[in-house]
Amino acid sequence: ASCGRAAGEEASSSGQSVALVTPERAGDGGPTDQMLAGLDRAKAEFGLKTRHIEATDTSTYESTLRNLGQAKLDVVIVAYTGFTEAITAVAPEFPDTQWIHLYADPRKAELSNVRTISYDTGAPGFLAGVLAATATGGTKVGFVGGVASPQVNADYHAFVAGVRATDPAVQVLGAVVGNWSDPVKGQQVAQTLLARGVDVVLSYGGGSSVGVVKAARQSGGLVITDTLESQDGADVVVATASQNYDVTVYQQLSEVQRGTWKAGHLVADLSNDGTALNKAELFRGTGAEGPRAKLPPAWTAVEKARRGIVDKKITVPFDTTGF
Amino acid sequence: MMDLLVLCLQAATPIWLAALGGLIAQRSGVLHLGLEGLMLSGAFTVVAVTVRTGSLALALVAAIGVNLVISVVFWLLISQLKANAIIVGLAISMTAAAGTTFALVTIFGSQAAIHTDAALPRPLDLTNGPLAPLGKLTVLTYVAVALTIAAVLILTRTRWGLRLSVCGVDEFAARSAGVNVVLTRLAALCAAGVCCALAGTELALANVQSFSENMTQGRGYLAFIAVLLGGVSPAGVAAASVFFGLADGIGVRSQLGLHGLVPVQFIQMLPYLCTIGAMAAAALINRRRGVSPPTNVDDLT
Amino acid sequence: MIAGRVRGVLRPLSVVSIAIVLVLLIYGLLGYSVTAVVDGVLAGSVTSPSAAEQTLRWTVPLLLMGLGIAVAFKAGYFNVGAQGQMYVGAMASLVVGLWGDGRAPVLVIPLAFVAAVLAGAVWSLAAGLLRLLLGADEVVTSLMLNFVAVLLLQWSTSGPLKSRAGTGQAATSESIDAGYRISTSTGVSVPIFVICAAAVAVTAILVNWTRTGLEISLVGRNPVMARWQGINSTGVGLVVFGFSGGCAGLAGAVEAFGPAGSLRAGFSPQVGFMAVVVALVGGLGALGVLLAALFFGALRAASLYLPVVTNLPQSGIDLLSGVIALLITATGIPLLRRRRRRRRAPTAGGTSEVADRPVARRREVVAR
Amino acid sequence: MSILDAQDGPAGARTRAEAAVTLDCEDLAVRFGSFSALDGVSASWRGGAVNVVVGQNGAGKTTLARVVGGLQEPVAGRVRVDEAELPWGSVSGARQRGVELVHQHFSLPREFTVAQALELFSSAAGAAKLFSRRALRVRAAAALARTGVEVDPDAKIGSLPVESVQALEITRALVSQPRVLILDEPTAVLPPPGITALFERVRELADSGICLLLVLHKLSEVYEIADTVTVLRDGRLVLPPTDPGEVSRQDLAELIVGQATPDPPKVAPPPEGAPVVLRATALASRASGHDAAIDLPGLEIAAGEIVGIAGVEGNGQRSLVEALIGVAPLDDGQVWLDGVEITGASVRKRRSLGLRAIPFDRNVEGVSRSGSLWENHAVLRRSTDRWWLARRRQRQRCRNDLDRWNVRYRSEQQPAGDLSGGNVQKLILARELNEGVRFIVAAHPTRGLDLGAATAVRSAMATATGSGTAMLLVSADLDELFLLSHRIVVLCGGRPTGVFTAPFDRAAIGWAMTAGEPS
Ligand SMILES: Nc1ncnc2c1ncn2[C@@H]1O[C@H](COP(=O)(O)OP(=O)(O)OP(=O)(O)O)[C@@H](O)[C@H]1O
Ligand SMILES: Nc1ncnc2c1ncn2[C@@H]1O[C@H](COP(=O)(O)OP(=O)(O)OP(=O)(O)O)[C@@H](O)[C@H]1O
Ligand SMILES: [Mg+2]
Ligand SMILES: [Mg+2]
Repeated sequence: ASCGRAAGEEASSSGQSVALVTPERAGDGGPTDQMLAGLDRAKAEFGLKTRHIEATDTSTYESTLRNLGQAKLDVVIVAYTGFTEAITAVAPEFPDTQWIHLYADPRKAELSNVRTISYDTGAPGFLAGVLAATATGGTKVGFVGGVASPQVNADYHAFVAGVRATDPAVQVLGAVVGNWSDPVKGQQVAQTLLARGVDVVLSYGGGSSVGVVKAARQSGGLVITDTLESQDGADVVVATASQNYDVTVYQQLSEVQRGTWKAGHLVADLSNDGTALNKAELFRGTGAEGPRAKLPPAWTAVEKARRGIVDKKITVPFDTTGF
Repeated sequence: MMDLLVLCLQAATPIWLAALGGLIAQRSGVLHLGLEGLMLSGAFTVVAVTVRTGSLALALVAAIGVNLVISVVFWLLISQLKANAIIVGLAISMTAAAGTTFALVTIFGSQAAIHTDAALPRPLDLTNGPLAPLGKLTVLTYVAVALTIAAVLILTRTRWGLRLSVCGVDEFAARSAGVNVVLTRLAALCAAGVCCALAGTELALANVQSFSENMTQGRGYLAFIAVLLGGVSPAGVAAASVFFGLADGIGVRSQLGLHGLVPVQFIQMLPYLCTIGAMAAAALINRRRGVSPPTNVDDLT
Repeated sequence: MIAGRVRGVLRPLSVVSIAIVLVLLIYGLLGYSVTAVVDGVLAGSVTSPSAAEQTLRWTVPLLLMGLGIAVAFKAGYFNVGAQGQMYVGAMASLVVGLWGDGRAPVLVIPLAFVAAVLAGAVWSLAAGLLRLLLGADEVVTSLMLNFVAVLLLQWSTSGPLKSRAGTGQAATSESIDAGYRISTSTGVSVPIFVICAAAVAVTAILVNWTRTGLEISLVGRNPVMARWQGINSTGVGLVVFGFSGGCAGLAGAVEAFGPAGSLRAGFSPQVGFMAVVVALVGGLGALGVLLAALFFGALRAASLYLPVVTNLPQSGIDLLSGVIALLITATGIPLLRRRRRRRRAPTAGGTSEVADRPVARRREVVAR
Repeated sequence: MSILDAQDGPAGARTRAEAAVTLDCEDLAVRFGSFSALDGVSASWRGGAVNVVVGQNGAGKTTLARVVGGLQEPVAGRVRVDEAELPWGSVSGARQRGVELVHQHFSLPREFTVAQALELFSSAAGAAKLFSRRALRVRAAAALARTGVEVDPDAKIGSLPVESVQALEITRALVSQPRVLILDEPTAVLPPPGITALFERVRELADSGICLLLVLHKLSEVYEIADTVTVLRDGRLVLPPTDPGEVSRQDLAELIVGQATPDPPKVAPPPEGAPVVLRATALASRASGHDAAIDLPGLEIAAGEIVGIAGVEGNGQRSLVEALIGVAPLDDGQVWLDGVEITGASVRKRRSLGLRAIPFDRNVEGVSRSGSLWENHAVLRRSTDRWWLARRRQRQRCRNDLDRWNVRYRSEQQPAGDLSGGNVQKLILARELNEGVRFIVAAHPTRGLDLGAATAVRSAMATATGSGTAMLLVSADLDELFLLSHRIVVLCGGRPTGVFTAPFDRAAIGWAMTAGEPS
């Protein structure tokens, strides 16, 4: 099998060892898969030894990072702010390891071997709101989140701001699935929204988004997801609102290779293509009638808003309170 | 209204089917905590086989076959090797979760969800009229209804049913009546395996037509709870499963309705609190009728 | 006697070996390196000080919760709500810890632990009272309270207790003042050992050396006889539910004040469930639970270490734990017993054919 | 009407000799661990006769019955019915060949209704066939009518009085037209009229050619009904099936016990001017299960006095006992123990004041079958006991008491369920008749006990009261009541219908027991 490589074989290859630690599982086409894509590209190019570790239990963060440090990995990439305490505790113990923290807050006291990268996540959500509000054939658009977490709350509020800024008459129906990997429940939640007249949905549901896409295919509707495009959703997924993690991971690793890598903080946003609302390349457009017709003007509106944000004429709200 | 009912039935069907399996097992005296795992293995097998062969019938046969094998292993462990049924049940759920994902990686190369075009037949085709939403129900919802009726008839109206039930309430009586308790449990576990294969099929093929890792997300444990909540009777189990479906449906609606008034977590708590309330109410009713609560772990160690 | 002891040790060892061989066989067939896995399991759980530290770190919650569960099971109460009880305990201790705000640790830490124990006990008694007063099945209610506690934790870590550090996008609580922590993030320290030793000792004494312990086991086995003997079953039930919830709450406080230092939504999602396995594998006795907790703690440490050194996907590693749990309670009776021994066999040793234990949750007598 | 008429149909006309069945056991051996419960038992019983098996508690009678019935797999030996060998350890195999076993500890599931239970034991073809509720009820009613048992087919087994359950056990055995019928201690739970009725039925069955095996304890019953008597001792056959006319009572007793039988207990004369230990006024309590509610104007028992309660089972005995023990609340009235009012006191309080109980069903109210002997013994808290449990001392205390009571046990750590019924009873006595005892409520204390054990129990109770303890003795055995009681109160419908003092008038008591009832 493709995955059947022995540890012994790897020891013979000379490249650096890199581990990616994510709290979410791979396979849902979401951020984790994007990071893996970047990792794979770097691996092919630089001959790295790579490993992906799923740390789905938040109480294992420290243990996992410590294990990696002890195994003398050269580079460890971790994702999301949940790792802040773990890195603070572990990174100083292993100064020879270079730690890259994606989707992190800037540190008050910087660590000499840690680079943090934050994403302006509100912007894609805002743009999705613009797209949805312009494209909708009715007066309702929807938001589906995975779990009610501060991060999802912030995305929701950005989406609502985008909708409001475009057309105050459009109403946003938002709900959470309660689970990052329950496509069946995701389908049910989306079905409820669609039955209430929603025709464009922003789905930030991780693995549950699969169900949202299915519901849209069944009942007619368009979906904006945070996942990689796939053939399966080609007829309803119009856009992906996401952080370009693959780009970041690849760039960071190439800096490590070139020796230009240094600790500190980096912001990825619309201006440097760190985040974006991307047009779905695969979109075939068999989804809802009304919205499809309005897509071209909608994309124009999105582009305008994008420039507004880059030029700081528009500020995207950041609000982690519940919705 | 009709929409809500259909949504609830859709949400309830997988739980319902698995709970019927749990009911049969519990009637024979086995607490079946492996429902979750069997549901997952059923879902995986059905999707994997349809992806590879395109044949729904073949997939269903394969899913049932796989679940029968697991059920026989369950039986061997608890009856021949005297392992603890609760631990083996939990372990089957753990192993199935890991095993299906591992198989996903090994066979399909990644952990990503696998999609299939196979769809379950939807027997009612009411394109118009107030009953139109019923057309969304798959054949397995009707199977669940039929199995419930069959279970009522078999359990209370045939000697088979009596012989099955006596194994759960009084083993000594069962043996005195010449019932082979061990083999009865094998049969019951196999029946539970088949029910779970159907439950997994409904889960994977009804709407999402895909398998993604650990997609049961605790529905098997809910099915186990439904057996207890339903007082280990077919009608009660059906009612409890529909109640869980309803809780799902109402949960989403109240999220939209109570938007911004109450933190969403408190809305999400409602189904669980309602279940506790229902259990307490059932206990009160049972107490009125003089039925004593069945609980003990004396024989666990 | 001694032969029995030896068998008592050999049996789980052989079962674990069988499970490992079985899973290794699968790995081998799929082309993974078997030696790397074996090395990884040992290196991750026992062979180095840091590995042993990891083993202990994961033993602690399993042990504390397993002890409480064992006592509840012994009394015939199937309290499966340890997960939720741990969460509310952790939240209660965290609230006290944050309230502490520079006050003397000798005041704050004990107060936090008392709060955690009380909160866990109250959460457990919610299910317990429904059971004792109304007869509502505690499996259902305690499991449902788990879900409620999960959501409460989710709400508090993304609401009132949420960390204000940074942009606050993670569902993480404020951190406890470093002065209050009872261990570093390794989760191994003298205070934690003392707490565990005390918990084992208290449980052992309660179960074996007190009249309440005797009453607990008799109420669980035969409630009617207990009533005729004047045992206050409701009182015993309250003690048992309170004790098991308190233990789980304590585990939550140890987590908050020990390795974690703050709480994150949905932390340790499997530990309540594994603690049930630990309690049952440990034979519901204090020492048995200690050994079982060490074993499953080591397994957890190993499975966290394996992905660092092998290419196995996480699911492949989980498979190993699953298969071990599957086999761990099997007794070594040969699979194929000769059903029809030769007639007039000169030697003996037969028991009745269907001597298997009833597996249902039934008391030895049905309460009247 | 003969019970078998309806079942045998034309075959009912066959003569005794033609129909007679034989049951042969050859070299049966059963072992539990290293313990031999049966050892080389060979015997042959013929149909058409009432074959009685006797033996001490733990002699192996139940084990023998279970081997024949297929519930217990022997390690060696064979069982044949009419030359056809029975498969080992298969109940269905034995039942197919016409062997039915009626257990002393009933085998009808308490959760089932009468009709369901009878259907469960039916061996007719068509187990998968649907039946209607009515058909089930009609079938059950027919079976009940044939055996003359009057119970509601829809009643739950658990709600029926013991007598009815006993009768139902026989009904369910007869439904499948047995050729070999084994009744394990069927008389133990029956009151005298019930025993008479049972023996009539047994006689009829034997006359129809069935091979009947009856396990009994009381010699008077043996001589009343037996055509052959077989004696087991310590798992061995010490008397092959023999006409009881050929063995004297004395010899039979010695064969059973293995030595001369002990003398019956000497009960001290009723105390004069002794202080009243138990006083109750205007007792009224609700019905307990299927037992009648009680309505008792007053009751006084003095130190050293034994008051017997006679009555047909179900006439308030259980309600009275439960009210005195404190496990069921009183509706009205007051109770004092040694002058201390205990009307609303908890069971624990009562026990600490010296109230002790020998419960109705030792396996339900008496012991935890899976608990060890010492735990079952230590559960009764003594005045010297503190909150901790001195295990070593408790175990020592348990061993001492068990040895003093001649309990047959291997270790104080073995589960109580391993003991034979008689030994369980002695365990309970050893626990209850101990320091601090002031008042004993004894319900059927010798039920199911063998000669020696019963005598020992009675002697112990007599000794206990001799030293100033008061006792309330509930028994279905009039001989026992006459032997021990100073006074006898007859309960009928929960009311006292007569109070008698020694010498007792059997006829008058018998009349009082049925007074107030229409028949
Ligand atoms: N399952 C068992 N395990 C161990 N010992 C047993 C078991 N069943 C019975 N025995 C023992 O075998 C012996 C014979 O028991 P059995 O029940 O046959 O006696 P019995 O003659 O029926 O006595 P009783 O007069 O009290 O009814 C007893 O000493 C009993 O303790
Ligand atoms: N209530 C019960 N539930 C389950 N098994 C029982 C029960 N009572 C008895 N047994 C079984 O029957 C075996 C023999 O015990 P039993 O009580 O019949 O002894 P016994 O000697 O026949 O009693 P007795 O002296 O009252 O006749 C026990 O070892 C046990 O396995
Ligand atoms: Mg017996
Ligand atoms: Mg007996």
